[in-house]
Amino acid sequence: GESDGEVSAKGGRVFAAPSARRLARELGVDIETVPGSGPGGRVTEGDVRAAAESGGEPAGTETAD
Amino acid sequence: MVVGDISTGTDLLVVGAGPGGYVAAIRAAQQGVDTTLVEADAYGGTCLNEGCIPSKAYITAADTAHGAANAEAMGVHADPAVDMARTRAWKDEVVDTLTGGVEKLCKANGVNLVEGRAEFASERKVRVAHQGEGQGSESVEFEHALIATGSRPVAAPFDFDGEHVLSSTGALALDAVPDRLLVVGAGYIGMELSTTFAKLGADVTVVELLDSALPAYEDDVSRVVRKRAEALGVEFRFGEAAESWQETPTGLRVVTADEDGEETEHAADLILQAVGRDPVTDTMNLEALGLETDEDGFIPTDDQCRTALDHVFAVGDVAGEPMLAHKASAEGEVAADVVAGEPAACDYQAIPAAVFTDPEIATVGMTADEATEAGFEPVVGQMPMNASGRALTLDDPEGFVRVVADGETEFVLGAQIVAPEASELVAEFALAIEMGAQLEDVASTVHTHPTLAEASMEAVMNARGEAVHTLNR
Amino acid sequence: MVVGDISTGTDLLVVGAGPGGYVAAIRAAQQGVDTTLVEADAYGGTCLNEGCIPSKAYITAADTAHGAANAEAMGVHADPAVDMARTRAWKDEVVDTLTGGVEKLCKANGVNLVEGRAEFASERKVRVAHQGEGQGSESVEFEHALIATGSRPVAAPFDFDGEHVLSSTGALALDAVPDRLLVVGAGYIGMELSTTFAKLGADVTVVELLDSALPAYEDDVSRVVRKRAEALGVEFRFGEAAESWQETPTGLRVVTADEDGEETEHAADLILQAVGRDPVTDTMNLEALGLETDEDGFIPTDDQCRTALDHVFAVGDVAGEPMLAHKASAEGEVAADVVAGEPAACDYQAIPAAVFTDPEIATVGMTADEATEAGFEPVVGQMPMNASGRALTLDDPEGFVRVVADGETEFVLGAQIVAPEASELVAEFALAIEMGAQLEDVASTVHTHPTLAEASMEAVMNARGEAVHTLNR
Ligand SMILES: Cc1cc2nc3c(=O)[nH]c(=O)nc-3n(C[C@H](O)[C@H](O)[C@H](O)COP(=O)(O)OP(=O)(O)OC[C@H]3O[C@@H](n4cnc5c(N)ncnc54)[C@H](O)[C@@H]3O)c2cc1C
Ligand SMILES: Cc1cc2nc3c(=O)[nH]c(=O)nc-3n(C[C@H](O)[C@H](O)[C@H](O)COP(=O)(O)OP(=O)(O)OC[C@H]3O[C@@H](n4cnc5c(N)ncnc54)[C@H](O)[C@@H]3O)c2cc1C
Repeated sequence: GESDGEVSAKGGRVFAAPSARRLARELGVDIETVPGSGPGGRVTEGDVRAAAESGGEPAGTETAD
Repeated sequence: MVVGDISTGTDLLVVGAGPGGYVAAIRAAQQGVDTTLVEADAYGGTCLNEGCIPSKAYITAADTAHGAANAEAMGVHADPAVDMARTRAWKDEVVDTLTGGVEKLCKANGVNLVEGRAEFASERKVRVAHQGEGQGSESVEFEHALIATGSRPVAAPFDFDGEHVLSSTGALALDAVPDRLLVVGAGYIGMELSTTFAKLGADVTVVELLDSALPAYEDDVSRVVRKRAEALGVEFRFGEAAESWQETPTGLRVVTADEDGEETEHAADLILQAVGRDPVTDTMNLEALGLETDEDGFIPTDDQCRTALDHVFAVGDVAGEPMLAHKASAEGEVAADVVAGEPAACDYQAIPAAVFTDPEIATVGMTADEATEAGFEPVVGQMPMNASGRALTLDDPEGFVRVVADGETEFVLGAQIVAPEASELVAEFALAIEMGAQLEDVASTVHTHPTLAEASMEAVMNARGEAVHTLNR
Repeated sequence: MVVGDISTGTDLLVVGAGPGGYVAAIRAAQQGVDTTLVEADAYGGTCLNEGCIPSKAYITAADTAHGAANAEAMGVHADPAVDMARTRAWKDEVVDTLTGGVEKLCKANGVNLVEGRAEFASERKVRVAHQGEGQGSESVEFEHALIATGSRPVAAPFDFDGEHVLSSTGALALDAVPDRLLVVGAGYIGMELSTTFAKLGADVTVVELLDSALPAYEDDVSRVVRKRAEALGVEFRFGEAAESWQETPTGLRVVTADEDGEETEHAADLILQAVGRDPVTDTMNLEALGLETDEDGFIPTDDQCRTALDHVFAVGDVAGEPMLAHKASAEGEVAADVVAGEPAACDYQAIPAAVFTDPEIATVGMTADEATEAGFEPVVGQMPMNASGRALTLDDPEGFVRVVADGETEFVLGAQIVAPEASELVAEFALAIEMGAQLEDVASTVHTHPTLAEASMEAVMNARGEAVHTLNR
């Protein structure tokens, strides 16, 4: 995965509302790779859409442990 | 009357109508999926018939009686008597209302209900043997199957004989309070029932192999509950394994052994064995599907609740820990959505868990240790219930609310609550965790006075060094 | 001993140690502001001494006794007796614990405490007359002042005489339950106390000018509480104004009149008048500050709690509706932060409110009508408590949870709850509103089973047309 993905996936967690996580799945975006612009780095729906438009990494691409 | 073998087809076959199965079936039907739900026993599964609901009904009765009997401090004098047969009948009414409701909701949503035991005949076909003589059987061909067959009490070290050694199921159907109850296992079911029976007047002894009550919880959490149980007269025997029991003229004699093999004898009138639950995978001929279980007996699934077979899903107790009704339902919804073609997944960040002891325990997300292990540098905030105005007016000021957050971003990571209504209070933290809320978000939310939920706010403020009703550390 | 007039200086002078004043003082001191708190009567103000806390203590005692006396359905037989003098003593202990705690917390945080009545002498100076003979007085010069003098019961139509006509304060200090209690006013204080005294065995009549109980709430919300009160034996007289009362050989005779002037006589042993509360602005010589009150008697403030004077703030009941303790505290925190130089403001989106009747009511944010008025096209979701497993196991399945959201964006806008523990359940919705959560966010949060909070989730799912435990409309 992209290295900036690790910022939002700290501690194995992505901080994003369920609605944003669902949107990511719908748009085929791996939310763990989306840089968050919300408070503390939270991933917003807008971030997910932006990632989708810029051809973000497709969902299902697991980040290796 | 259907006699002999008829054959029908369905998009989604659901096996088991517990909170995993019936929720999945209703959700799938709502999404337009042709759904058939097979249940061998009673709608609502363990949860409604012999688990969550019956236990909470007894707890209410025990609390009502015990609460009034111990309220002299607040000027209430009462000497309540409990008629357990009536309590049981009331519990049965509650259960019937709810199981009847489940059946009605399934029908109203268009779920095809089939009563009987489902056994897979092939990868796409199941046979349902109807109950009772001459009821015949039925074959159902399916596109997708969802296995939600739940779990059953572990029958070890003792077998259940329905008379001297009971499982929780048996204990929740008693018509009288035993004089001396020996409980094997201090997990959540053992502790809920020990507390309940102690309040109802039984002499309760709890035998637990490990060295604490509710060993799944942090020490300072479980300690509050153990102390309260001890105050109710519950005697704990930690580090003892139940070995054998026998009848004597004066009741049962139970022998336990510690790790050095040192034996102790306990007298009892009844044994409640609550040492855990095993997934049920032996009722539906899994072999015909070619599915295998893991070393713990669970059916492995992915985050869409899919098994090793693309068209077969499994949810609830049979699909792994935590074995909780709401986890079963949450998975059931996901599986139904996936079958309906939605991009659903079990991506909830946390599954709360509650123990309905006195006081209640509820937790969600990470403990401080777990947060550290996960790579966070956690900050912790705590509010003792004895500083809560609401807890004092409830005459129930023990326990605390604790919150765990990431030190850097202040994202809420978890909460541990041991307090009255803990099971309700945890809902706010669960939402905070799912939303990616920061401590400040919870602290800035105005909380109603006087409520226990204010303690949640205070714990959060404490984590930020700005608690008003406790000293900040 | 201080005799005569001494003079000190302080950064922030706080007048009144209720939940507005003491929270502001502690918060300011924590921020390093030199803070002096003046209280004429008792730490904790109305809330701790004669409001929220005492009322909730009596409610607990009444519920404990009444609950046990009415639990035959669940097999509990009891005939409790309530010793009101003891109940009162217990209430006093609770109050003392909490007021003592407030005093300790103030000291521990470095707040200077001054006991006495504060009267402004000039724009920067206050005189505090100490209580008691020969205690002298004290002048304090201040940079900033915060007025948190609260409110008092409206003495109309009747004067309070402390014997026949009591305010809530008097009712919360009774040593015996009156046989026949006439309550004037069916607002939240009147309804909480009517319910409590009815449970304690009084014959309660409620006289209300308007045509419903709790007229500030939607009809279907208040109806649940009125019905329950009626089932407890409370008699409602709507559309009647209390006109006069007199003593007779057999008790009090109270005369009411309807809008046509038609009079009715009611017999009673005691009158509790709870028709509202007036802001307290006449105790501190506001004139010396040159501050004026608005037509309702409140001190006008902006969103930083600042009055017309740049260096004077006002919070809590004296600063306007809603007159609630948590609103006072929330404002107190903001004012303290502003004085400390923080960019704070009262920008919370919603202030929850609870009524501790049977069942409880709690609301937060907008009703559907309010949402429509505000320009939203609201969607509404509802879950009746009789479909809640937890409510059934509590033998308390009346009421409902309702959620209001924007139809377009699904942002949560409000919730109306009438249900057991409504006051606790509302916390989750308050957080949802503050976070800008969408219905989906709440629906996707796993809720513990079996809890009342599941009803909140179901209401939210119902609003989305995907409820499992009710039929979607
Ligand atoms: C005493 C007790 C208290 C509990 N308290 C709580 C609590 O407070 N909160 C909580 O979250 N959880 C609680 N639990 C756990 C909870 O009951 C389970 O987690 C939950 O019931 C699991 O749901 P499920 O749908 O996976 O399975 P189950 O509820 O076990 O349902 C499985 C169903 O499948 C049926 N079945 C099995 N095989 C077949 C077959 N071949 N054909 C047709 N039907 C079949 C069974 O008859 C059963 O009805 C408690 C459990 C117990 C025992
Ligand atoms: C019966 C009852 C039940 C209630 N229940 C609830 C409830 O459940 N939840 C809720 O949110 N609210 C409840 N309230 C309302 C709540 O009590 C008030 O909203 C809250 O106390 C307001 O806080 P405050 O700090 O503004 O003022 P107060 O609490 O009224 O405190 C004002 C303080 O200022 C002092 N003071 C006044 N003048 C001077 C002076 N010149 N010098 C020095 N000191 C002075 C007074 O002695 C008093 O201590 C209830 C009220 C009543 C009466």
